[in-house]
Amino acid sequence: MFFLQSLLSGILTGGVYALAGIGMSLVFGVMNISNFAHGDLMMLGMYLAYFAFTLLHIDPYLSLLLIIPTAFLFGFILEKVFIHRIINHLHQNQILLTIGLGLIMSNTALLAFTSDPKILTTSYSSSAVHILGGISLSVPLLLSFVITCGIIGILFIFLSKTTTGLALWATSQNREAAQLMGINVAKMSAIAFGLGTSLAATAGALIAPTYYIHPMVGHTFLLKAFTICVLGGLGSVVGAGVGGVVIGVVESMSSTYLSSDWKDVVVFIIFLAVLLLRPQGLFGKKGEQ
Amino acid sequence: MKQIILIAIIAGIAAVLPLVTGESPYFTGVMISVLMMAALSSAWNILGGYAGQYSFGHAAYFGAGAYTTMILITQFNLNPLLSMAAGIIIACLIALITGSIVFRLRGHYFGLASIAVAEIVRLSALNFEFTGGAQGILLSEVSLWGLDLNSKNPFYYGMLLVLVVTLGITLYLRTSKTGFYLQAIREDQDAAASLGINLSFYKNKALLISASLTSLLGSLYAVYIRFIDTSAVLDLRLSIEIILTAIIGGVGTLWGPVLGAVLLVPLAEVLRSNVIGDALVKQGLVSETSGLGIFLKENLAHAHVLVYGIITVVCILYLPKGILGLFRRVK
Amino acid sequence: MKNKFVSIVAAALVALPLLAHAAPIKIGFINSITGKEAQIGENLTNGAAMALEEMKAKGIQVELIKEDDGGDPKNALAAYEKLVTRDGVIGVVGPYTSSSANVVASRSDQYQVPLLVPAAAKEDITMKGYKNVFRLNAPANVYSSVLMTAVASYKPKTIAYVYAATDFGVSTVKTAQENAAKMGLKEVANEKYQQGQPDYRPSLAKVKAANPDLVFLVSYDADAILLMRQAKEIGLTPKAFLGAGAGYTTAQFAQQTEISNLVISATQWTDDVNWPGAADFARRYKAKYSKEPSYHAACAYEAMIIMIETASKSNSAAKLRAGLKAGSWNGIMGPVKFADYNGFTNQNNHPMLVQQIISGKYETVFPAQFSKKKLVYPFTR
Amino acid sequence: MIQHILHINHVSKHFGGNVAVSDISFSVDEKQIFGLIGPNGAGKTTLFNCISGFYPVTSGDIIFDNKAINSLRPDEVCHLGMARTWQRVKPLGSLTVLENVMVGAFAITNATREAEEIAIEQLGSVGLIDYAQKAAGSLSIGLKKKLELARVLATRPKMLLLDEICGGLNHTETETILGIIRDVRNKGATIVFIEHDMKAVTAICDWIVVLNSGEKLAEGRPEEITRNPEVIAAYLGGGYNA
Repeated sequence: MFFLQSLLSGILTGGVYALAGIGMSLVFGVMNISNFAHGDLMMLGMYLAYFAFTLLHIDPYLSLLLIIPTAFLFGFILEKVFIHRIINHLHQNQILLTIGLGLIMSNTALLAFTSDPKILTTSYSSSAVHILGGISLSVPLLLSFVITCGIIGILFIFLSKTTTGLALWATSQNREAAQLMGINVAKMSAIAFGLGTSLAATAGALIAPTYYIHPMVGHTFLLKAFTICVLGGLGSVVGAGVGGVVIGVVESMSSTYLSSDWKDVVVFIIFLAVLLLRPQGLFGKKGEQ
Repeated sequence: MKQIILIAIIAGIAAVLPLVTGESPYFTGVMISVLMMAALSSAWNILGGYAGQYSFGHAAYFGAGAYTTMILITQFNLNPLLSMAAGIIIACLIALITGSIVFRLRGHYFGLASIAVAEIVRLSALNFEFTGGAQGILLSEVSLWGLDLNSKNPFYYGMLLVLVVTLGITLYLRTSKTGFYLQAIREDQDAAASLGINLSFYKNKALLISASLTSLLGSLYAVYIRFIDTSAVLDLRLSIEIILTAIIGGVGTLWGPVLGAVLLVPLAEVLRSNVIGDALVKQGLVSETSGLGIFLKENLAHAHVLVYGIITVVCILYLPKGILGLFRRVK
Repeated sequence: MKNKFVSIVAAALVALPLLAHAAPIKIGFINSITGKEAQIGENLTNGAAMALEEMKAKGIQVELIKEDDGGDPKNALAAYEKLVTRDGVIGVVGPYTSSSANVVASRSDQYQVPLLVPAAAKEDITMKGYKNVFRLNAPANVYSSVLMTAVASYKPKTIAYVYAATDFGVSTVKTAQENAAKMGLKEVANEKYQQGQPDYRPSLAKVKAANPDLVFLVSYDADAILLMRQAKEIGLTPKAFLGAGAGYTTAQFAQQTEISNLVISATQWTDDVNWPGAADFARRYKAKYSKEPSYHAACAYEAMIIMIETASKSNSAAKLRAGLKAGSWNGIMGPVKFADYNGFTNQNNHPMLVQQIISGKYETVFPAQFSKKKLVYPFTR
Repeated sequence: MIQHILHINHVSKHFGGNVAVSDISFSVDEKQIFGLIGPNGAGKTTLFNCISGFYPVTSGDIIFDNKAINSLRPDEVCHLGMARTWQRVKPLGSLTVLENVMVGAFAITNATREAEEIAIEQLGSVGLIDYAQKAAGSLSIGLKKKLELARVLATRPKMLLLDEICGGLNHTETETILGIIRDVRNKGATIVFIEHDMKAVTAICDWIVVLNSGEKLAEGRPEEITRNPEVIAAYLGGGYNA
């Protein structure tokens, strides 16, 4: 009973983590950049969902239709203005640039929205369905999970069936070869960053009804998203999806059977173990250093 | 040789500075922060700048020094100097464990793994009892050789000494085999290995030197401020501040980290204490009730991390070699 | 090159205070305007600003110099030293956080400039015998004792703790455990959590399985709302939820009626308490900032009133200290007197209040002499 | 009596399911100039990486100077007296040319001054002395190849592994490099070449091993190899186009 409750709630929470991880993994795969602003992009998604709900009275899940294109555009512009300039720089400079951009985003949000946490309360915010006598599943988390699965499905079809998707895929496999094949890799980078941003914002919007919204919230999810990426294999979409669920379950299980204050330690130890024993991740490309 | 003289001159100026400015705890306090950040950033620079191993987890060594020292002083009443030495040993142990994990990894993975290790150290300090957990450690009384440890001067000179030692080590490394080897590792690890460089030995050597100095600074800081908790000495923000200081000053150079600290720490203090806004209002240049006046007085202080972010982005995009690189180019 | 920078910086730091003209009497205010505690810091800023305005309106002129510590003790110390050595203040209100207050308090006897701590809860601050440290609010141990005294008459048998892994969280639960032992309460669950996590369900499920009479919570951020939402989801229904920490005392929390109804919390202040001017303060605060005042705002307001009143009658730090030590006040925080008792020095023996949320509104329910309503027990959904 | 300095004994290297090098054996004599040739993808560089310690072998033994070196790290192999260059040159870009060669020289000395002397001497011998203070990253490809050579020579190797040292060079540059290599051999070192362009090295080699698809195709003197029909077929059969 404990076990099932823990497992299911871990899987549901993990679904949202997965979405954050996939966005980061996509950016990493195509652009070979670790995006430290990813958590702050999630934060922006949360505020978008919040304002869509309070000002325009749009349900947070419905507001995704608005958030996805807005965030895509924002990411696209961000890439064109800043990120593309450092695409061939050292990793550490890329990391620091994205840290700088993240600081700018979170502190601008702090000036604009103040540090008061915002709570997005919908009619179903704290409702749950009960199954198997006693196991309760959060309604908003269930909805988020279903939407996440849908988005991952659409993304998968996009990457494997459309021309742009295949070009993205090719670029992530081998940037140089893709360029030789006539793929406009600069454009692919901008598209990947746009997609990554809109996935981050979507993850933010999905978590908003069950979480609180604060300018500095990105930090919490940044390290999780990295862990998920590494676990699944940097650059692997499917891997990140599975990685997210795994992390959700590990957290949930360690809170149940160990102690909730050590659960992050467990996650980081798994992270290091994966780096050492299987650096390409569970689903990563072979032979990568 | 020129550099040795330069270090001596600057150390000399810094050493007499408190005598010139007179007894001013505030000024000395800010200078202690400058010297500490300069030394931290220089110590990081040995590993990050020369060996090219960007550690994003140096707070772990700072915290190891701070915690070991505080625990030994408060619980075992050990002499502060011995406690600092013990701090170095603990930091080196953590460094060896870290090194054995992260130095097998390259590129993105190295940076991420160093964060993970530092977070494990932070969370452990937060969860264990003997570290004071979330309550931190408060030190009421400490004495050493009858020095007045309520005064700032012992810490000012202590930080200065560590900075000079760090710069001295950096200078020595730069002109010695180890320094050449570290730079070779930074430039190309495969080429370095093929030229007979034991990668893991030299990386660990750089890490141990860097971690020892960082730990020493953590110990000094702890005894100076007399209260530590995880958010003050083990936070990821500290690690990132150390890197940014080096980057903005000029990474992989002797004076870059020092320059970064000399510029950034006072800048942060000026923004924090809002002296610019206050001075403008007091001089009557800006009306206190005008929109600009209110912005300067109420909002500018909120913006100091924002300013950090902007400086970082500008530096990476336009001054990848830091501010020192700018001067070099002009020359 | 570098020495030039040093000298410029040195010159700037030396020159800046010269810009200040001689002003009447100066008071410092150290607060967390940025950083993790910025949200609570804003309440203190507002409360202090109202006090300053009112005193001005009464014709009492003081100059208030505001400093931000960003929640970092190092900055708090720099701020205090700037205030006392550069700006020449004769008294300082603040800092907000316990870690900052601890560090600054330990230096106050060295500089002999009194520090009035408005809202930091750590017991240590006034337990070290510092002559220049005064504290208005009740320390951490009172949070748990008042809450548990309030429900003692209902004879609960078991208790579970769910609390943030912070200094305040850990110290409050420690004193709660001592009180529980005295009351013969059995501890059935102890769940410490890291702030900012999205999922507390596994911890809450453990608590639910232990079926406690009392659930003692410490949260001081929006995670209070998260915890209570998830508690409702999994159907955790004890006889009472006891909330310590600011998370359970915000208007935002109360407005979440679905989850907050009947939650009991400890507070330093409420707007319906019968202390002089409390209701009036709440009204004016609401009119000015268009939100409910938190107890932090009230603490900062009263601390600032006391500081300004006393300072205006003193022209030196020594006289101010004597004035604080000798004086007594009776304002929105009730009777205030800085006394030495139970190992405390210059501690206001502030009676904390217990409030309960009834249909989205905080009602004072304990102690009886300060309250109009009666506690509702047991908790029902 | 001729001494074998390097034995390759039934060496195989697999990457997952791919066999890059399969059961290769040969020996290199002291002071020989030895050519390891084959079309692209023949496994030459993989074999080099195994010999120089960058890849562990899947099976087989590598004996250098009477010591098994299969399980040694690259730096240990270097200290035994075997130095290698890289097909894609690896200059230490932001160091000067002199400093690059000093890094090599530090393999045999701990003193900075001595390393500098060795480096200057070595730069002189490859004709790079005028570039000593230039950043290594700014050199042309021809000069970078010379720098690679000077850098490994500064480690005073008993044996040099040269991976396509002449690739991308014009005729004069190739001649200069080959001249330097002859000098080095005459001073007592053994040279192992990798080339995929047979013509470049046949003239200089004493002995040649030809690899194709990870296997040894032939070995012999240059004149024998150039006439060997299997070798010709391998090269014509797509090797040049691969």
